Amino acid sequence: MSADQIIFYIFAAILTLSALGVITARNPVHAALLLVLAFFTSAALWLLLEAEFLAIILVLVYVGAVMVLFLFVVMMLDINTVRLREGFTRYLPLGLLVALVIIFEMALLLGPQHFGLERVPAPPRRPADYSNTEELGGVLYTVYVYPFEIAAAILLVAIVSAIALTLRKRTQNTKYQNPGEQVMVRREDRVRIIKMPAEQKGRAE
Amino acid sequence: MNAATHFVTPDFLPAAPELFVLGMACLILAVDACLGQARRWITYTLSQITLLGAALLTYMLHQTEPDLTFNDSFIRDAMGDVLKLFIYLVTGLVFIYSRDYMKVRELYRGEYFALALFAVLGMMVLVSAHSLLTLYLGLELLSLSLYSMVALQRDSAVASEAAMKYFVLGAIASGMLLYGMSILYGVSGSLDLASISRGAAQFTPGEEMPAELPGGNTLFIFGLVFIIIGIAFKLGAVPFHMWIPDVYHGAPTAVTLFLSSAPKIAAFAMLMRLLAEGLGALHGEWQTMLIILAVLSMAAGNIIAIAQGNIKRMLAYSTIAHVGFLLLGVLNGTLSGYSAAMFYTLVYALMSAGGFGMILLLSRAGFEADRLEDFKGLNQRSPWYALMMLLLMFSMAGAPPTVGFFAKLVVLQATVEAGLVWLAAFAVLMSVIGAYYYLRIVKLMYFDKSEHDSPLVASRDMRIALSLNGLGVLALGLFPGSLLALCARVIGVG
Amino acid sequence: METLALGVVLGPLAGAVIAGLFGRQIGRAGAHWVAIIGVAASFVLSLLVFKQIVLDGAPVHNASVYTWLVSGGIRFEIGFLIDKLTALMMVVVTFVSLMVHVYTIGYMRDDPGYQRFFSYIALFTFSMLMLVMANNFLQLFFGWEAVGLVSYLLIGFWYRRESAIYANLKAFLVNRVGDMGFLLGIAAVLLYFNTLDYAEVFKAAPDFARHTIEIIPGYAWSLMTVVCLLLFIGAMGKSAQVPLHVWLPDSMEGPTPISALIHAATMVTAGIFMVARMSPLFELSETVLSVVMVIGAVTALFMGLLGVVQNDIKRVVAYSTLSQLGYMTAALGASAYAAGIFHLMTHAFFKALLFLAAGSVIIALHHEQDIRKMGGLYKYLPWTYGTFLIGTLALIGFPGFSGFFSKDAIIEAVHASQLDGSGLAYAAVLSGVFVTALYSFRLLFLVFHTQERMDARAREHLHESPLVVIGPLVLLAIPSVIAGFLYIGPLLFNGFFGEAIFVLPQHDVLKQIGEEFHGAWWFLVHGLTAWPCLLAIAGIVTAWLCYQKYPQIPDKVKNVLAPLYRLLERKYYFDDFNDAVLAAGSRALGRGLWRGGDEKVIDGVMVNGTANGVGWISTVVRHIQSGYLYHYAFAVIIGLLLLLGWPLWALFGRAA
Amino acid sequence: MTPADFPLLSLVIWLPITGGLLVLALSDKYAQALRVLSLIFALLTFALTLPLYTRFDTVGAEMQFVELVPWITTFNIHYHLGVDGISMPLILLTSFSTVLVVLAGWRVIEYKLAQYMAAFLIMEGLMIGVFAALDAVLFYVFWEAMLIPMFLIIGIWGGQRRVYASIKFFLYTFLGSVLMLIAFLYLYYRTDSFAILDFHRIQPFDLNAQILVFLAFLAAFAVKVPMWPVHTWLPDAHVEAPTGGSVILAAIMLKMGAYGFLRFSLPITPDASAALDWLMITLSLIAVVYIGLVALVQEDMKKLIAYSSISHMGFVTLGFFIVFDIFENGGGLQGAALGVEGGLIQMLSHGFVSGALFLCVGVMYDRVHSRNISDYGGVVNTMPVFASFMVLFALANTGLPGTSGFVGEFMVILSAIKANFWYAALAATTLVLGAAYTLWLVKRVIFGAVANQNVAALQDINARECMILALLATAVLGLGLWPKPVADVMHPTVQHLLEHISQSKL
Amino acid sequence: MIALSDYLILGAVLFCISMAGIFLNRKNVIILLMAIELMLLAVNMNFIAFSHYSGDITGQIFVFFILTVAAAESAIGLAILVVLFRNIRAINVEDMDKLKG
Repeated sequence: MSADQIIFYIFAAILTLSALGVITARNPVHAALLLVLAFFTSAALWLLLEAEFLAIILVLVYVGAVMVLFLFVVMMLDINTVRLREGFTRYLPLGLLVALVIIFEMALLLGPQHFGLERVPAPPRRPADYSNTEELGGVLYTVYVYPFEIAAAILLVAIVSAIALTLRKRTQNTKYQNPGEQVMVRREDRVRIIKMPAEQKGRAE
Repeated sequence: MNAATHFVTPDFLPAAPELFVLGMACLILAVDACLGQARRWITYTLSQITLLGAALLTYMLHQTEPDLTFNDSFIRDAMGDVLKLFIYLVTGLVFIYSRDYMKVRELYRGEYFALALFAVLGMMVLVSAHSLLTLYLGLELLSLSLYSMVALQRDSAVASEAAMKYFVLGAIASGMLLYGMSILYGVSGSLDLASISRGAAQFTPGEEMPAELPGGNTLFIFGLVFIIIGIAFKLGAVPFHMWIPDVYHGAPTAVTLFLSSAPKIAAFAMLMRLLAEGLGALHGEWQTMLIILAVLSMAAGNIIAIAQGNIKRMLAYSTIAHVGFLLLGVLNGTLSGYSAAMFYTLVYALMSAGGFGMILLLSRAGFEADRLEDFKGLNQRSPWYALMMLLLMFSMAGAPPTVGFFAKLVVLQATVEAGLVWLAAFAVLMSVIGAYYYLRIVKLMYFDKSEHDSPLVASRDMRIALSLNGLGVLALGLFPGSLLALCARVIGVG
Repeated sequence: METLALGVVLGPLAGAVIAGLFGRQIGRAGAHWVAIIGVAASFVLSLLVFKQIVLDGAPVHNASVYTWLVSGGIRFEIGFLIDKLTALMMVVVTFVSLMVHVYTIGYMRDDPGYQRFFSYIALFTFSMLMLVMANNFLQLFFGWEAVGLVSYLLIGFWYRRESAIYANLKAFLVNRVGDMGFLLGIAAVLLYFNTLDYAEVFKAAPDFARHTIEIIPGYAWSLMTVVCLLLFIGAMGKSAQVPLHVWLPDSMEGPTPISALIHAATMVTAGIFMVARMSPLFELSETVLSVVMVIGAVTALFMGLLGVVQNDIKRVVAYSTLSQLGYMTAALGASAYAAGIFHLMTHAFFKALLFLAAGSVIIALHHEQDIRKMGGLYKYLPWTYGTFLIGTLALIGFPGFSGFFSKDAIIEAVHASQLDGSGLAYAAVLSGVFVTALYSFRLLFLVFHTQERMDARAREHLHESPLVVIGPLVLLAIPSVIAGFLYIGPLLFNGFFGEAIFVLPQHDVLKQIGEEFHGAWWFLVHGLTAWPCLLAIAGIVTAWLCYQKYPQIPDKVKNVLAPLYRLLERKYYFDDFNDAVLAAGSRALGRGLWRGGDEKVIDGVMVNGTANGVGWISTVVRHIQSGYLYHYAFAVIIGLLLLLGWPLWALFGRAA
Repeated sequence: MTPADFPLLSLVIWLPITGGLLVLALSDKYAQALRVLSLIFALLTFALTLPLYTRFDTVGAEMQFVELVPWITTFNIHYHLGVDGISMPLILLTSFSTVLVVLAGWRVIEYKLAQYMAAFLIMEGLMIGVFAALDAVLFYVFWEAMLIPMFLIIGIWGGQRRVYASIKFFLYTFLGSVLMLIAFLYLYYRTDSFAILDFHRIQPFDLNAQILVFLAFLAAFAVKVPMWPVHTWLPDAHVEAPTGGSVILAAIMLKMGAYGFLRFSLPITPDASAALDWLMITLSLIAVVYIGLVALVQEDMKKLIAYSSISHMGFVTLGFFIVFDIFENGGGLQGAALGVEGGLIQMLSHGFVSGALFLCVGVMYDRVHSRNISDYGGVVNTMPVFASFMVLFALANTGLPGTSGFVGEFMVILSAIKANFWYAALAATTLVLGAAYTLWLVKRVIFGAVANQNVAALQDINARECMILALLATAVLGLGLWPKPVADVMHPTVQHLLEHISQSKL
Repeated sequence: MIALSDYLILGAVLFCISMAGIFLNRKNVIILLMAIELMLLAVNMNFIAFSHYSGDITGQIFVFFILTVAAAESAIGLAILVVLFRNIRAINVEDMDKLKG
């Protein structure tokens, strides 16, 4: 059992468990954090696969941006987490069954008899001076310029729609200052002298 | 090893329409930002100009033999051009129909047009995708725009619910599609459709494993399953149809109109690119799956539609049924079958645009004409539009002399040619069930007295477009030859 | 000849059309003149034809007028066959018809439907002539149905009367039952002879004598028996033989001239004529001949019995008609076709006479027909009485009168016949004579003698009928007396009909009779001592005793033989059976098939059942669309499993 | 006269349709103009169909007045028209009935008059198209398109249960025809052509396939004829439809099913027809007897006539499908021809008679607004002229010699006995049953004393109605007294057809 | 040495977990979104594994784009979520049942 195998299995285990945690978590915040953990571990696994750039991206973009966004939303919409688990257990057996069946089917197809080492030998290690980032960058802006453009469009759409959906012009229940009026104000607008009889004691209460 | 060193600048010309639409969409965003509600018509006009310009470009670039560019990740071929032209056409109709409706609902905003144009761009990318990557990106561009368009009516609970459901299910579907793509990539070692089909060509049923492809045979089928799920979801084939009724029902009718028409053309293109071009060699494998989907779709769509009281929902189920028919054309796996399916798709897009257009015509400020009863006595209120709706409904039911009949005819012909007479018989029986609920609308329009006989108010261009739409359904029914020939030509029959 | 024949038929047709379509314009007088001229012309022409054919012995005329239809290689023609039989029938028909036309002027004087009536009877004359002059089965059927139609229209002439429109419907339907058989018979003829032309069929007939047909697989029947039976069913309908006789008594709802013309003299004898016409076929099947004879005899006796208990003057005459038709039929069965035709002719005269006389009585009593309200009329209506008496005597076959010769000939023929059932038939026809005499004289006494039972108001209006009524009576009375004496010789025994009627030698009873026949006088004298004559006398005496002398006897008899009396009164329960079983039954069946079959099973279960089923399924299935995202997701997963099954099968199933 | 290559058929198809569209464009305000215009178009069409008969060549059996233009090249579909001795008389019947229908709706229809007239004119064109089409797809297009106006006619101008009736009508017929469409597609798959005459030439054609195709056709045609047990749409449709609709339904639409049997079922699948003729004969006889009994107990005049139509159409199908038994029994082509031509003449006659009877009911309905027999009685007292017409048509309905009703039944019975005595015997029961239900109707409606004040208040028919009925009466009597000219037209075609189907395709 | 199959099975497991999550989760839409992220993660795992073992960079490119799109996707998803929350004051899956039948 070589070192990286051990590493793989450890990380794989953590990844699986955290994934399970995500879908079973009582509290969405926990779920989000577990998802972060899952991303970290898979980033580690990708490093094993010599995909350094993507591993970094995963951490930076996902953990740094997306998950923060998730947490932000979770916090913003304060959801009562009391009745979060109802019905979960009732459907758990069915869910597990289905999941296991599918896993079994997939494992049958993806298992070692197709993709074992003897069929697909592990590629040799890259030389030390190999830069995954450089290689990606090299093709990204040349060969994949067209997909890149589309990706840009997609992000634009995301921005536009995010704004279009969430931005609300606060018209009715928000107050703005109007300096002009403040300057033009006169005494009568502010104070009115009224005569009223002196109060008897004990009236105030 | 480094592709950058021997890199040649790709030929951008074939993608000119895409680039034009992209540019215009950005322009519209910018312009619209500094327009008041009063001058929103500028946005509208610009959008129409965009479509027009794209159409011109597509037409000018049109030629029979395909161009590949961007390292073969982009293809411009005859089928793609025709599909794109129809996408422009239908979207143009959508803009015309939805304008009045949006105005009275404070939805008449730049985002609507911008997002719609981005969706169009996504469709175009999808249509002319020649690698899994571009295909995926096009699909996402389309879907994301649609998700947010559905939610555009921010104060509507049902709209946002619909958007949420659409989003979640759509995400699942694209996840499945991606998974399938990853498998395909794994077994064929490439994202390029051409090389994938080369890999699939070595596919040999019977013996389990060709030499050079790890996992070979079965892995191809394995990936195929997920790919088909992705396609089926986009088309809305049972059992991946669940989003359609809710989304069509919940979304603002103008958006439903858009959802139900143009994207179906794109979905057909996706089907063609993946199944016909990419995995055509696996035809024997996916035929069975498509049969399952087709049978389920036709049955569920037609039967459930009967019970609907909301016409948007009813048309949603009828969409599902139509998808079943569309698949009939494809599953033969022959060029004539593909062209039949293409014809069906284009015709369906037109009919559906017209159908929802009628709902928009009947809707007024604060009143959604989406209950069946709202069509009562239309013949008294406006015989002309009653006639248009009649044509559309009979066309959807597949009754001559409307074009809907020929659409059904050609796909059934493909089915019979495939030796699946039983399937054809099943299909027509289902279409009889379907005829019932289309008839019900005609019955409401012609046989019943109207509840509110306020005259129909609509802008002139809408009236003209709608009439042309209805008459077109009839005219195409009388002379379907040219369109059929066109489909046959671009698919490359004969 | 051609033109002559055409003239004969077209005369009445023209009259009918003009009187029918332009009745309003030409008025009443116009109508009856048109009709009468038409019929008179055709009578004269018929006489000419008769002279040429019979007296000058011109060749038989057989030619087609026009081709009705050519199909399946068969030419369906409309044409005339005029031989002696036809000529005789033409004369009889046109003569009686003419009489009736004239008589009608008086009888229908103040009826609103005057023109309509004339158009009808003229039309009837036309149809009857088409029938008798036909030279092929098709045209025969044409006339056959046409006379049926006119009788339908005329029975229902007074369409306001419920009883009348009931009677005409009944008459039409019963006739249709007969026609069904008739049509099938024609079809059978066509099937084997591949032509409908008399001449060709008769020529080919002997070749088929031995031919058999399997209607029910495994049972070979003689073709001729089948064909003739079917044809005879038709005859039974038209000529009101048991059990298809039920329509005739009811048909008396029609105006009396109709009863005389159609339901006594001519139409009802169409069956007799047809069988005689078809003699070349009937001769080939002894079975059918026996059937015909027995049915005829039965009708003759039992319908006569019914006459005894009737109280409506016309119905009594009607039942006598039935019984006389029975005699004719019996004669046919005995192969004594000539005798049948002979009796047909004499009967036409005296029965028409009787009806018209009865009609005259009815006029005098202002359309009162119940004999219990009559009596002692002879002093008011002398002419009518005289003619009626003549008719009655002729009817009962009183020696010397026409009926005597024809009926005795028939009885002799039946007696001489060797066929199965001839004994039974002989007994029946013989006893029939007594019965005939009984009811005829019962009628005579009750109407003209006995004390007057009509009410006072009716009495003072009593007076003899006008000339247009009396004239025909007299003109009909003459042949009623002498026709028999004159024609028995030539008609029966001198081979008058020649090749028109074909009789196998072994059947030729008339030939046997003819051997000891030495002229009419001899026949008359010989007849005086024969059974029939004595029975007739006996009948008269009985009638005199029961109704003139001791009127209380009948009631006694009635009480003694109550069941028998009821049986007669209910007319052997034929009508009750038809109404309760056939009519009601078919209606019930129809209603059952409609409500049960059409509405419940086909519509309820199959059609709407399916529709509702689909609707129900849809309302149920739509709940799959639960609205919950996780169900949708689950559907996707199910779909995934569904499709994933496929590659697994590819992996293992294919390998295995 | 028209030159040989003149597109006469196209003209008579498209002229009324154009007329219909023109009328549709006209507003209901100009009611009188509408009526006149419609009448002009109907008459013009009728006039133009006459040359079809006068210039018809009765020698050859091949199609005449043929027009052949490519329509949909990708599927080798042509705009292919032509008539033979079978279809030509039916076309005349169509144009003739349309004239009557337009006249019949003259004063009666007020609501949406334009749409009413347009519907009938358009339908006329489509129906003529059905009879003239020689290309399966073209045929199908006309066949189906025709349902739409009929659906609207029943639904818009119909009676109380019109919605049920119209939808039932549409779905019933639609269900039948779609299966026929499958058959077409299969045959196209066999021949690579949609030309009906090419279908006829499929050789060899194994029995199972033939039977399936035959059943598919049966589904379409049996519903249209209609044959038991798929007849239940007809009574509803007839009862609810306005008079004109009933007339067209009875006079022409029912004929299309029978026409289909001759044009498709028999020649394309002769062996299947021979194998299944027992079924067809049984159904036909059931129609004659069962339906006859059902008609006996109807309380609604239109329903009664509707059922009698079914019963009479039973004769048509009987006449068509006894041919094989006749072949077996050595009756030969000649014997079979009698039955087929009998069926054809029965079709024409039924077109006139049932049409006339429905018009008569319409005449009464317009005055009393009831179709129940019980609401009538003694109509003759107040409407003598009408009554005489009604009685005439009733008698024609009972198949009285001298009227058209007799000819067909007579011929069919004569040839049925060639097949089997009992076929003829059962068919002949119609003499009694037909007379029973028809004349009982007459007795209850026409004869008798005046039943109620409605009847007492009746006005006799006016000149227009009288003209309509007189036209029909002449047709009925003419065909009854001298059917030869009509039958002669059919001989060559029928002969050719029978020769064709007497050869096995196995 | 780690076999390709190990990575693939890991991906499969993740994939199934995410699907199970979507199916099991009846309360919180946010967790649905997270499950979708998991699904994409599984896919990415596959791509990278394949690309590594076939020594072909394209897979990684694809992953790069998937990540981009996923980011955009979650942004839109959350935006819709916010809109939904504003409308129905809840993000429980079971409260999204206005549209059904």
